[in-house]
Amino acid sequence: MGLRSYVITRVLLTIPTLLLLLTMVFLVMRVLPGDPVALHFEKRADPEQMEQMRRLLGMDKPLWAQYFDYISGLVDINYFSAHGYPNLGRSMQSFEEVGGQVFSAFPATLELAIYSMIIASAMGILLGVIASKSYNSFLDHLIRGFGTVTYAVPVFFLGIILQLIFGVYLHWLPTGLRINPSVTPPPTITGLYTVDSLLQGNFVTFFESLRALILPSLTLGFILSGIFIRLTRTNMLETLHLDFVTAAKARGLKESTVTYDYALRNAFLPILTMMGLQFAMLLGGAILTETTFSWPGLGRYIVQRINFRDYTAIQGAVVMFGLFVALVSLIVDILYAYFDPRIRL
Amino acid sequence: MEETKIKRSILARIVPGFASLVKKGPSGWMVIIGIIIVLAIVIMTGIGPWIAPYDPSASRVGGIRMPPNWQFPLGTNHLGQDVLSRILCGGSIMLQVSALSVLLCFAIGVPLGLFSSYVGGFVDSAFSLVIDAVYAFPGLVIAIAIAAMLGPGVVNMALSIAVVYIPSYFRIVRSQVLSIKELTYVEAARSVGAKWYTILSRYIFPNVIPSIVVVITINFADAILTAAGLTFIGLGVTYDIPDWGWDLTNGWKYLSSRAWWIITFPGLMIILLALGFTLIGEGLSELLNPKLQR
Amino acid sequence: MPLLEVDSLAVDYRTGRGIVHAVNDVSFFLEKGETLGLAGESGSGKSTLGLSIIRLVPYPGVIGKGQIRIDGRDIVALPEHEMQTIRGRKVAYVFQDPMISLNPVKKIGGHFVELIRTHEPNVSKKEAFERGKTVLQNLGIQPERINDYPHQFSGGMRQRIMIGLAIALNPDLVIADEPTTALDVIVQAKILDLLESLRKTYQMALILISHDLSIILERCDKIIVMYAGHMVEYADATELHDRPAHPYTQKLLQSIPNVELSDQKLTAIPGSPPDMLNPPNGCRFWPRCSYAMEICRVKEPSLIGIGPNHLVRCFLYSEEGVQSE
Amino acid sequence: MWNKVEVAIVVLVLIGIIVSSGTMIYAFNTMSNLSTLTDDVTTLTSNVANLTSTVRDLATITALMAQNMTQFSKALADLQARLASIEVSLAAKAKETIIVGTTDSVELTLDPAQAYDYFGWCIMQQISATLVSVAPNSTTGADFEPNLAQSWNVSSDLLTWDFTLRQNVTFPDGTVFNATHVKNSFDRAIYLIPSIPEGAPAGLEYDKIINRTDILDTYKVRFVLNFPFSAFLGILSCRASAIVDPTYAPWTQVNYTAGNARGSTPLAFVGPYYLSTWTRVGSSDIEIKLDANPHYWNAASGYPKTKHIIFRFYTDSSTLRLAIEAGDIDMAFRHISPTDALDLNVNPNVKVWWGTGAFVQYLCFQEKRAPFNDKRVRVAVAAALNRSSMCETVFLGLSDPLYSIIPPGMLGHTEAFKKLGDANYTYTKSLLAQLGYNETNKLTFELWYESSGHYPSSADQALLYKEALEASGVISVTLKSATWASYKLNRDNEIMDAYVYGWYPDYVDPDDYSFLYWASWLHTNYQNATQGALYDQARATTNLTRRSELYAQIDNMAVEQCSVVPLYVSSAWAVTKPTISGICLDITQDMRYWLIYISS
Repeated sequence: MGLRSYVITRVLLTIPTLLLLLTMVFLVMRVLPGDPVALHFEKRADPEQMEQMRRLLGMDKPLWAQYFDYISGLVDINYFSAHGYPNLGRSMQSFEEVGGQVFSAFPATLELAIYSMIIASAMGILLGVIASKSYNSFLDHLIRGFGTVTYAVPVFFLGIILQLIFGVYLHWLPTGLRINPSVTPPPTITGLYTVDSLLQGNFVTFFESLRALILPSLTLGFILSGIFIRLTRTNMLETLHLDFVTAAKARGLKESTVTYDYALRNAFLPILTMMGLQFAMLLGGAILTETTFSWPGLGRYIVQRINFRDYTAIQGAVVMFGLFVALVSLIVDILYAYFDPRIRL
Repeated sequence: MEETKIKRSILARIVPGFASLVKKGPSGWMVIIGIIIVLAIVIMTGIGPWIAPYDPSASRVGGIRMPPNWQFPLGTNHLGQDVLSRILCGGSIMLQVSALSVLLCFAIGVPLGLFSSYVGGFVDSAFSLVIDAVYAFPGLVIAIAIAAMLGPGVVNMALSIAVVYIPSYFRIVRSQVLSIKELTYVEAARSVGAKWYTILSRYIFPNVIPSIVVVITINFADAILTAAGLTFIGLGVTYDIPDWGWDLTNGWKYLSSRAWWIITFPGLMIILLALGFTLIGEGLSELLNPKLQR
Repeated sequence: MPLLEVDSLAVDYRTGRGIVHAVNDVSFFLEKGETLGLAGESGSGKSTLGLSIIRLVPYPGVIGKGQIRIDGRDIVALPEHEMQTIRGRKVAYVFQDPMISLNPVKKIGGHFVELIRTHEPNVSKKEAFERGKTVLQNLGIQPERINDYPHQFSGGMRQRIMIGLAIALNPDLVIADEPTTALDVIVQAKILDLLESLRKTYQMALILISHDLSIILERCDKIIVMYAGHMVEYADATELHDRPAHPYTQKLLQSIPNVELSDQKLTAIPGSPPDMLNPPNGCRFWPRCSYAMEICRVKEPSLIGIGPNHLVRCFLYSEEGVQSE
Repeated sequence: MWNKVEVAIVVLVLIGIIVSSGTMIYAFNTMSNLSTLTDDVTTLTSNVANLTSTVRDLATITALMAQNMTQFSKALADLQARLASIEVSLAAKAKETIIVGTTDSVELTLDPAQAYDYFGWCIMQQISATLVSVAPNSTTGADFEPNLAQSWNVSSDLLTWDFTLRQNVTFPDGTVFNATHVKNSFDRAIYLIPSIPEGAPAGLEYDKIINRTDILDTYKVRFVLNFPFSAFLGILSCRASAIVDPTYAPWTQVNYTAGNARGSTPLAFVGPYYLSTWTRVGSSDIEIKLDANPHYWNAASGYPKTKHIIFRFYTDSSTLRLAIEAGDIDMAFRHISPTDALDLNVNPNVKVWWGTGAFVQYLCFQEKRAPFNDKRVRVAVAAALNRSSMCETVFLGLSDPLYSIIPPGMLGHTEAFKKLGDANYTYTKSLLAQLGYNETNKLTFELWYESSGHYPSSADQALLYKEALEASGVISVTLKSATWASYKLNRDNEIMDAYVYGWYPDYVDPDDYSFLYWASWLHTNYQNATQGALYDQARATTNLTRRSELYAQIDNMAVEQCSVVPLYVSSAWAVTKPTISGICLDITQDMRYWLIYISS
């Protein structure tokens, strides 16, 4: 079976998973204490108005009907093409389109996630390879120790410490926001400041947004790098001791060829899968990092909505996270198939 | 005979005396250090209230935001509370939450995994589909969402964390069982008409324990970090109980006024505790996975 | 000058629990086009010996002492990059398990191109590719399959490919480490015949490592029998077959089923090979030896000649042994 | 100097963790197997070899560098030149722009018919205009100055209010402002009340107060009220009374299905500024930019003084403080924490402006059930409070103990609650003793606080209250918390024994405070007809002495009843660069950005 058919089946397989995910989110959000609608009417709890609002939020219907609305709203293509975002219902606090808010907040999170993922994987894989090559030497143990510690550090604590050092004491880097306040942010094209500023050709904005990115993405990257180090190291050690590596050496191939083209390329596949899984964890960490660095992303949105008990908004944001993770894992699996010929059987 | 042999091997793997751990080399040492750290912190928290120099939640025992000095070795916080005393007593919440969540996960995840994978067939695939969906999801996001719904409190935090970690138990148990249940001695037991619960409890479960132990320790570490995270975004327990998570969160506000001691020490305690469990987990997983024992 | 000279070689594994002398005081030489057989139970150090010739003893093994001369040049102290030019070009190695000896994410062609161009940089990709094809043809594999991935071949096929890779640059020496153990019996013979023919056509020397003495007897000129890291007997094939001197060798021969003698009784060797971490004092074989004498327990026998290039490490043939009788 | 020490410590701590754990594991390895040492040596030697080779490469590279150096220097030179020119132009720009950092965010909308949050009103004040407004630096908040109305007079019965409007004021699109706009604005607000129950006009009960609005003439308008209302000018001066242009602020309900509940229409106003940019991400502000309105009626006298105001939004006060400290922003207003304010006060690079506060917090008791259905229990608890220590510890003295729901400086402010005293434990004990509470049988109840930062350091406050109450020895308090929305829900469900609440004035008048004692939406289940009557009397007279007497009486009753116990009144402060002038922090709590300018 060729790559194409594999991709197709994989995509088809994603659908039930997604459906499950959405259902779970829905249920979690619906089995809550307290009548959300009552919240809205602070001073004049007029039952007739509350009824009207229930109707408008579609909360007067039975649960199954609400569920149906929720799913059908999500897959409503016309709505999507009309608004540019899926129908995630309305905020209970402001009655704004949750879809719009979530989509406007998402790029910030995405940018953060991408950069930290780059840092984490680059650091992790590099250190992992070094550790495995100098197996059981001091360097190896040092790197492993580092990996273990990163796993035990609360992401926001690291963030705060970095703020303290580089922001408060050294004044090298900004301690918050996506861009220096004295600079006007670039026009929204992709929503990723670094990309937009480049598209706009404005290097001042580019560097400013990059500067602002350093600390948050480093924070997240560090925390994740540990897992990559461990994974790369173990896999490298396993592959490095596989026969085909020895065989390659026996054929007189160069050290570098053996390490990277043979060992790493084979060790890379599990690492790739891990990347996919880690993206989920990364997004979780992003919530805390965003709070630490005043980063106006989806995580901050959730936290803020929580204070308003804005269930629909939280639900929307969570769904957004879910969809994104599903997408990433899909891509990862396809890449996997692309890199590993055996899968395509 | 088979069975007894297994039993022995498990005993040899799970509760090895420190001596045998030492023999196991670096990974053994990691486990030992981990255990020591964790025990130390547990004991410290246990006797904290008696050895604390000041009432941890009494305000103005010293000046406000006093840097470390002889009277207050770790300084005082924004309410003039003694940081050292709060460190000594502040571990209880973390420990309670993580322990409770681990308990929940174990109580739900393991039986579910055993059952589903033993029964197999449609039930199994259905369960695994659901579990995988949860597993693939950003854990902290779920935890936060649920915690937000349930409101503050130790039990609620534990619950929200548990939901996130049940899948990892389920998965590990399942994978183990699937490999074990085809083994000859299980077949044999089945053939001589052993009841399914006998097989599960006497033949399969013992073999799953080692990997579960690893998951437990990792789960402990994660639970601690998650609890800290939840507290950080304001979903923690109420304020009058000393808690590292809270101190860390509060200290953050006074970062800008260079009061580094308010956050640093509770932060380090959390790291230490999590590190303890991580060390145990990593050590054990290496001991149980001889592929890395070169 | 002989192609390969191994001179009182010792290889140690420095493990966490102590030092293992996997190969101990082994010396032999090999002329161009000769075939040498290394026989012995698993763990007798024959693979280690093989690997040490291309200096790929796995971690934590190190060449303790002794020399390995290829064309008179000692390779033990050779810098790594020079070693790389020897491996594959001068000395090729065929591994035991073909299933895991090829890079699973690389096409067969890739393997050939890579190999050829590493050693002959001025060869173009295309040229190398073509050469790969011809090699495959000689091995009886249809050349167009050069674009397939390893996992698409059967075990026997893969072993052929491994051999192909080994002889692609027609080296002077091929070391085949249990080349057929992982394969089923019919294929075994085929592979060995292939090896034989190739060896003849390309005038290569061959070191055949196997636990199966019968294979070695029928395919090798010289034979080294190893036990617990020691070389216990060294002789020509016929000599060894007709006059096995060392008790261990005798036991090995008795354990080979022989089609002619219908009423032959097969005897297994009692006991099991020693724990290499703390081997017995004296002769390493005495615990399992039926002729064991007092001296065997205390003193380590040395190699003694008992005929034209026939060496044996046993007190039965030395004065001391006789005296102690 | 001593900062460096701290840096050192923090860095060391961090490095410490990593290195120590690394070495730890390493040490144990060497113990368990010594052979690794030999490995290290070998790797080391090989590394040295590599090093030498790299050094050689470096040498060659440096040689090449030297060759290119000349080109580099030239390029650098003109680059610097360009940068310099940019800086010059920027500097020129800077003088007419002020960047303000804040932790606030517009909650929802800038429509006067709906907006009811501090920052929404703050922005509206910059872009809109009302008939009258409170004079800057007013101490009582009761002295009004003409804005869109030039003059006014009120009938003796306080029921009809006539206003003569300012002429040739134009809306941004050129429409000329006249009486119809005024009538339209108020009629619209009242019309929209039922559909926007959370809106300000609803909260301020415009529909109950205003009977009708009449146009007497193009530039004359009359309000007829339902009952005599002395504080009506206060109402008119608040943002909910901003005059809007019907073409941009239609009567169509801000309806829940049409999508955009914000309904903000920046062009509808005639204030000193335009709203030129308003970006929101999620539902919080990212950037707000105000440009001077050239058609502003007071533009002749040089207002607004600064062309552009740009707002930047921070999530937490410490980040904001760091920003102003680093000079990223010109001004930080709202939610610089007391700690930071005091720190910055001694920092020569910034200037802290201190002002009077009108934000009050108070303790509510749930009187539906025991224990607080008994007046004596409430009084006992009130007497045990220790306001001053709380203010000292939590607000570092930047807020003042409050002994009347009406903040000091305002008409009718008293010290009534001083009667009960602070930490007056003897009194508390004796009172509770009557009810059978003592050291063994303590009075126990739940004290609730808001935990999502809606009120300043509410957790710390709660902790201090608990401490003070329990110091009496006869009270035991359990702290409970909820995030803002849940807190409100709990309040409406009346499940909280005692809870801390806060109040921001809509308009600066005792009339907007005194009713808190029995406000129905606080759900304390406390009613008192007499107090209500006194309150209405106070509304019905303009005689200030009479009014203050009445409010004093209300206070005195409140002390006996303790339905709601005032806790503290905050003070306000803003932090700016030293070059900024014209900050006015008076009792109205309004920041009037059109008065602010950069002095060279």
